[in-house]
Amino acid sequence: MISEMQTGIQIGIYLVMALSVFAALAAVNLPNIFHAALAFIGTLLGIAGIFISLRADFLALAHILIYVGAVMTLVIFAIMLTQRLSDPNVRQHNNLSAPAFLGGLAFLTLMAKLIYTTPWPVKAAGTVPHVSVMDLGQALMTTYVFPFEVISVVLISALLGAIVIAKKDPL
Amino acid sequence: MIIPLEHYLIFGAVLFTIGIYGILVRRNIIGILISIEMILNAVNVNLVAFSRSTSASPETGQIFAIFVIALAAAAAVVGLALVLALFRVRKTVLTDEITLLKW
Amino acid sequence: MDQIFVTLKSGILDQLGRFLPDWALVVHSVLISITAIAILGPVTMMYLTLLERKVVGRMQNRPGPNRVGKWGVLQPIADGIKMLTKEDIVPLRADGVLHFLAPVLIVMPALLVFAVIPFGRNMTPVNLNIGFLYFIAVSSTSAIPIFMASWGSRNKYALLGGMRVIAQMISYEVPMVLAAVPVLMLTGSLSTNDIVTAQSGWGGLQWFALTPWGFAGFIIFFLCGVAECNRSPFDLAEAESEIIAGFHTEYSGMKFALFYMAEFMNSFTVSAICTTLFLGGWQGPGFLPSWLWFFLKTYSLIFVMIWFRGTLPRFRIDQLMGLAWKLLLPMTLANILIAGFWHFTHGWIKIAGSIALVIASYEGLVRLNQRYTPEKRVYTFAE
Amino acid sequence: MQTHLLSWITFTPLAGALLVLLLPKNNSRLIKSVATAATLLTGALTVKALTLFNAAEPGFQMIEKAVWIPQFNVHYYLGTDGISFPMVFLTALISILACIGSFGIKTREKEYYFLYLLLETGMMGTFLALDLFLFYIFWEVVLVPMYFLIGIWGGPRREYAAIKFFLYTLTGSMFMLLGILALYFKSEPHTFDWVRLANAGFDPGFQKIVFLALFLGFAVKVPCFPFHTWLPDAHVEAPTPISVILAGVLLKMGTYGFMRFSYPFLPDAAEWFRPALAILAVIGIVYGGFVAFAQSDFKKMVAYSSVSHMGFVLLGLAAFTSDGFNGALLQMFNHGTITAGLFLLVGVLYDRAHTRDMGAFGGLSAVTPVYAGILIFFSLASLGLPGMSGFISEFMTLLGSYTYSKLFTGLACIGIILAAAYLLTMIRKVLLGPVNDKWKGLTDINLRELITLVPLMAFILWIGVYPKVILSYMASSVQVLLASVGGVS
Amino acid sequence: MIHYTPYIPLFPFIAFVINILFGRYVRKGAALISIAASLAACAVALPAIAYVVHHGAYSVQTEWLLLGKKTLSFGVLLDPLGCVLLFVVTLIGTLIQVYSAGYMHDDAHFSRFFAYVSLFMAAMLTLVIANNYLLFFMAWEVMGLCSYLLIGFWSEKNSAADAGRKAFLTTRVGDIGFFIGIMTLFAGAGTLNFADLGHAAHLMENTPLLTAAALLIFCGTVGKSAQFPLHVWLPDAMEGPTPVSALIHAATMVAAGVFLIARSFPLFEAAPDAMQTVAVIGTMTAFMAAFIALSATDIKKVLAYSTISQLGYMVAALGLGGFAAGTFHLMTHAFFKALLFLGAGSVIHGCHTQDLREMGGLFGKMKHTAATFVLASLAIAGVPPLSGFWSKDEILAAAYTAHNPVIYWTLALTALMTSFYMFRLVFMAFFGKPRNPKIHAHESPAVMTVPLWLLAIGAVLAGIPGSPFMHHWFQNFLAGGVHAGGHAAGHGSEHVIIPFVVATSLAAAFGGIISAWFLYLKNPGLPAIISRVFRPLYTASLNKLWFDEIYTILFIRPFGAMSRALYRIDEQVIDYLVNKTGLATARTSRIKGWIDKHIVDGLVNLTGWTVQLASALVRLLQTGYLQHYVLIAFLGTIVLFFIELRK
Repeated sequence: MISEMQTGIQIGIYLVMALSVFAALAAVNLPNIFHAALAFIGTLLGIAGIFISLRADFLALAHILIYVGAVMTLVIFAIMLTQRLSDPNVRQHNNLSAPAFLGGLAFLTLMAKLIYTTPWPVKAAGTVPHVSVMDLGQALMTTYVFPFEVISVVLISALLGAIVIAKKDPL
Repeated sequence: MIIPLEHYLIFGAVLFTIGIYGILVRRNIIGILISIEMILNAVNVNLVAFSRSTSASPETGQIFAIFVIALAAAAAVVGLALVLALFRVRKTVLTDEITLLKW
Repeated sequence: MDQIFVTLKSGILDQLGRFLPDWALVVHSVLISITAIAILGPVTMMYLTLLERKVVGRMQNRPGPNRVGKWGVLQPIADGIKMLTKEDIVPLRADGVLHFLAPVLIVMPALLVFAVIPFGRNMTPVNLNIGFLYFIAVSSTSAIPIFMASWGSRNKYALLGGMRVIAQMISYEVPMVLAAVPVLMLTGSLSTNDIVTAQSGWGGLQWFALTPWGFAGFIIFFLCGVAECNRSPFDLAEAESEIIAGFHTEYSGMKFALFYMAEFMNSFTVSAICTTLFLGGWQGPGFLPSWLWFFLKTYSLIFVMIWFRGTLPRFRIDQLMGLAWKLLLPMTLANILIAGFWHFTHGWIKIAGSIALVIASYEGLVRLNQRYTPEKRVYTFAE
Repeated sequence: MQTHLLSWITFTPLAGALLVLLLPKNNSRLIKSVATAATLLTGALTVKALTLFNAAEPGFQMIEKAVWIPQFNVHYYLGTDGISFPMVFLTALISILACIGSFGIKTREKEYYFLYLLLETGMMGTFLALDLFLFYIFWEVVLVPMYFLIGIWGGPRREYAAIKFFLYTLTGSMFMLLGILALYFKSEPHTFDWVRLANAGFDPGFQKIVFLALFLGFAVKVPCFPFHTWLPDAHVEAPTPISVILAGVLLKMGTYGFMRFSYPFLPDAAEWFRPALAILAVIGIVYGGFVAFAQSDFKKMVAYSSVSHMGFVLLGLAAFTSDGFNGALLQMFNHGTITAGLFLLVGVLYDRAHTRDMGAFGGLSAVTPVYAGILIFFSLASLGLPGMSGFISEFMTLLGSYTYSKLFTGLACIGIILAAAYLLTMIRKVLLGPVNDKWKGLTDINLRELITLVPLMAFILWIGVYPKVILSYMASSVQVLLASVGGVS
Repeated sequence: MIHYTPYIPLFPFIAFVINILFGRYVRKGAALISIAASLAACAVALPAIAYVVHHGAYSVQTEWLLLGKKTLSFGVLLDPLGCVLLFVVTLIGTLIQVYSAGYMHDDAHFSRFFAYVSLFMAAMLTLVIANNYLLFFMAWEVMGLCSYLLIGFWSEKNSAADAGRKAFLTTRVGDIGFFIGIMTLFAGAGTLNFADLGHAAHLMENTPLLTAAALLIFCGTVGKSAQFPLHVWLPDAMEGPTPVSALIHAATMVAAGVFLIARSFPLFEAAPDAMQTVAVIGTMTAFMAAFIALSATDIKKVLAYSTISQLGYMVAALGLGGFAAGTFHLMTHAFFKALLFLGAGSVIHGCHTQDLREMGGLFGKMKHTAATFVLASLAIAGVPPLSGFWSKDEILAAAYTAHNPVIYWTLALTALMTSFYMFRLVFMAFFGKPRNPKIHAHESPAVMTVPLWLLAIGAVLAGIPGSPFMHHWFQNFLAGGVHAGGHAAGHGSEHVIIPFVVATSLAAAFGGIISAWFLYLKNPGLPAIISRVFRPLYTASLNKLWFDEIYTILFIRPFGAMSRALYRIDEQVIDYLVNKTGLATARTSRIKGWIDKHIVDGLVNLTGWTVQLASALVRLLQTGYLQHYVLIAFLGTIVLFFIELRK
């Protein structure tokens, strides 16, 4: 029973990965920026699925909450504000596609080589304990409390900065 | 670990490369921004995967991912604000049309 | 009686277990829950429309639908048939894919949320240990389909409506989450089950809404919920008189029905979560089954929503935003502190102090928000 | 007692200057108040120092010494004695009054007050520094703000005047720097320290050369007869408060330099150069008086009168007697107060009439009686009317020089008559005679201007009636100076 | 009471402060304040004088200034000589102020006038009681200031403003001499106290320094007392209000010069050459001024020259060794000259003109004025037993006993001229027929006439203390004072009547009166004929011996020319050099500029071009497109990776 389940889940994961990559490709290649953003949402959801597969439930949901619920909403908002509806589709890509593609391919090859040649100190399945929300909270409030605070300050200042920048009449 | 670590890493690498590609080829700044987010997500995948498989303290990777998400949100906010401000001035969001500093 | 649905499900699974492999049984268990929810959702939606029309009708001194079936009970079915048979109009310049996908996708989050709602004792479809977060995360995605709808329609009213929805949803999400934070703090869990269990004292009446901070949180959460599902008086996004129904201007027939369904299901889920968080969920004196308690509370809240609609005029957009950012948000922040105060004090100080603090912070915020209004002129001689 | 009071006095204006830089450009009220507060604070600190000052102590007091540039044996070395303290006090006083007098300046106030306060720091430092290197730095710090203050806020020929002032002074200070460096390299071990140099005992030939070099530096500032032509231009073109500072404080830096450095370091050369000094002094007195008489420009007349009056200081310095030195020092102080007052008065008139041509006025005593009274007061003080401070110092310098040379004293007395002549002529032209209808509408002096003048009048009268007060502060230090050059007491 | 002596000047000074600062508020009260202050000063001074009369001189001092090891003290010395002045100043000052309250009544600057007068009183009183030269000099100068201010009181008139300046400057010239004299004395004797003068004279005995000091101090007198050659300012000073002329330029301030000689008498006695000079100058002045007065037509100018002449008399007396005679004449002269001026003021007040040729027959219209004026004229002419007779007689006696016939006869002739021009004035103004019908003269108010009568009493009686009737009490009193001052001289026994002198004196007095009567009342046409006959003399007299013109040519014009020339030197020589130096520097810098531009800059530019060339190539990479840069960076990263992996 376990093996069938596992196989099913493995297939599901690869499927999700494939879909994510597909959506990502769509996100960079679709001529309509709005569609691209939606495709990217697909990628994000896929990544959330990957997270779940890595038993990082909390992270997955936080990911969705922040990326899909907030960041992408903002992005789409910005698209709406900056894109002229009646415009015919302007060219969305520059003429760097070929070098970029070749460079990317080279990079990917390189990465694949690295990934497969590096001996990863992988621990045996099941020996890595499950990370509960409680654990995360504990770690955030103890070991990582200082970065946590710094991140908070960064966020606040980023928000204020964004308001100042985007305001119509300067403060 | 239901599937091997390397597959996750490859997945991350692919996303990363696609992100880089997006940055390189997109004319629209918002598109570039999306691509950047994609890169950050690729990194997140790697972080979580490592935390799940190799790390001695498994929560570290997740917490780093959380930080990355928070910073990505901040970056997106500021970036989009800049885009809006820019659009208001230049009426365009295409990188090669923003030539204010070029002679 | 209390466990009637649970027993039913395990019975079905027992029957199936005779000839199915183990892994298929798991799948079937899930499938049964999904089926139940999938039935529950549309039915809830259908009868909520009827309920709304009836209640509003009564409030407006008219009987409401009463032609199809006794008291109009068949009216939703008739409406459904009408919807299904209506012509599906797609504007010429519309973005076809988006226009098509939007109504489909919008139902998804609404339905997904049902997964973590504890309908009764042992009746939570999926007992996630981060259930509340799940609720928030999933419901936040419902903004995307609305965007798609408004963008895909190629209609400026639709676009405006979409923008309004997004602004409203993002704004109200913040106080909504923060209003729930005291509950999460005091229960120490994100699981909806745990939250319900935490309110089991006093014979099932120790609801969080009965504490000062819980009361404040309840009110705020409920208001935000109403706003989240774009219901009156927060229904600017689909205000017919202003922007011709907003993002679903260009929709008709079944697609329109799907939007409607999502909206009503959202009303239901918000009320349900509200019940879970503050009104003790399915907890209640034992003379009624737990799921009945749950539905009773949920429908009472839905009734209040309908009541709002029948009573209150629409907000102006700046008032709407102002309410969220200037009153609700600070109030929830204060509320978090008050909950802390409640938790760490004892005796009468705990009760009296918390009540005083709630009232004081509310008063203070209201004062701060008051605009300067010049004194009314008195025309001594002109009269 | 290590209070760092002198450092506070020196650098409080600088702090004020920096604060002014931080203020918004348009808030002129704020800028003015901050600048005035800085000068007032400096004044308060100076008064505090006055209470701590021990008049009986002949040497330096309130010394602050710290190593600054050890490679060159340079010290941060501040201290005051009976010679420098009256100058510090004068600087503080004039700075406050001129700052209040500056309120009339309407353009680029922020820069103005910044430079103004910087200038005050320079002046304070010049009078307080006991390390030659430090002294030179402060000396030059005075120069630069002055250049800008004249060059930017001055009258129609301001560029010319500013550049002239700058070149003159810079040429002088170049020679001075050479002298300082000569002293430094001649001393063993190499030092800029006042005490060491004063006890070094250089050989007479060397002394003469160095004295000449320092003389050129100081004489330009005094200004001594052939080097004086920058003064009328600078004074006339500078805005009123800056003329006040120029005449009130800056000129004193030259004679102070003689008293502080040339004489104690180079006593033999001082003795040798004595006749030359006296001759230049007398030429300055008479020449300045005559030229002042020839002026029709009010301000220029006052400027030349400065040449004449500073001649008395030099004459007193050439006397090598206790009376002469005391008188010279007192004359420095008195000239500071009196001429400052006269320049302020010229400014008052110029602000209203926009001309300084004395011939254009007439009968103002009927139109602006209070102004007339005050102008007459200051003129009388300037021409040495007994009962006012100018008389005391002139009397003392002449008494001192009398024992040195009756001829020079007699000639210098011509200067007194000349002073009476040109000042009375000025009064005659400006205040007396029939009222010129053109000036019928002139308003009398206002309260702010009165505030700037009344303290000066108080000092003039006080010292004139009871000079012992200020002389008691100077006497012991002057005695030391006198002993160092071997003069008769 | 005597211990309050130092505070005597304080009263007028307070009045001055009040009047000058609050004049706007006290208005006409200013007169009251000043007069009250003078009365207070009187009240303190008279007992003090009484004390000195009975107990001898009084002195007190306090340290003022430290000059090296020597100290200067300020203090009070009230000896008989000072008493005389104190008496005169307080009394006459008070009376004149009362008179001024009437005379100045309508003036716009009423309070300022009284402020100045009070300041003058304060200075004069300080001078009188000063115990050393420095304090004396200070008060002296302040007096000069007051004189200046009061002469220029009506400064709207150009002539008044000029006269004030002239007065101040002219006296200043004398003062500088005085100032140097003080220094000489201080350098020679180390003291400035009057009390130590005998000692000082002894120290410097037979040195040229002593004579120099004495002569330099005399310079002060020459300036202040309007002696030849610095007398020119006094006639012009008549531009001031008449009470001022009376107080300052007749009775008190100008007399201070004489007082100075009297104060310095021990010094002069030790320097016979100086004495001789003083006598000659005094005599010359007396004669010259009288000569000019003969032809003056302005009533105040006549009186002014008369004053100069009388001051010359006093100075001559002192120069001849007649210490008491000079001082005596000073006192009597103060009374009758003040009276004359006040009378003249009353006349001017009454008929609004100063020109004698327009007056005439005023006796009937201004009885009080005329009566007192005639009394005063008799006094000055030397008619016994009025005060002038006694003092003038003393002076002639002094000249006689000095065995100096030239001086004696000159002075006698002067006396004749004095009585002549005085009665010329009296007859022209008060007798005969009115010459100008437009003038409607009227008597002055009581506030003016009462002081006239009081002064007239003084003019009549002031000579008595020095007359044989009182056994020359005055002279003895003074001599005692000199003794008390530490000076050894015995003048007390010399006061005997010399009949020859009395006869000369009487002849001069009556001769003058009669000839004036004859010429101006009996035969009014005769003066014109005489003036035509003695044309050169008349012209000389009329033009005041051309002093002003000579001074203009000799001093004022060269002075102006000199100052202009020096200014030109300043502008055209020194500044020329400076500017040329600047220009030369600029020229040389142009050469350097060429070098800079073509050689140094050439190298620099070469470098620049090289860089430009290189950058032109590199610039091709700088497309300005963001993504080009990113691509390059990305490819670079890949390359680096490759390199790293190859290792």
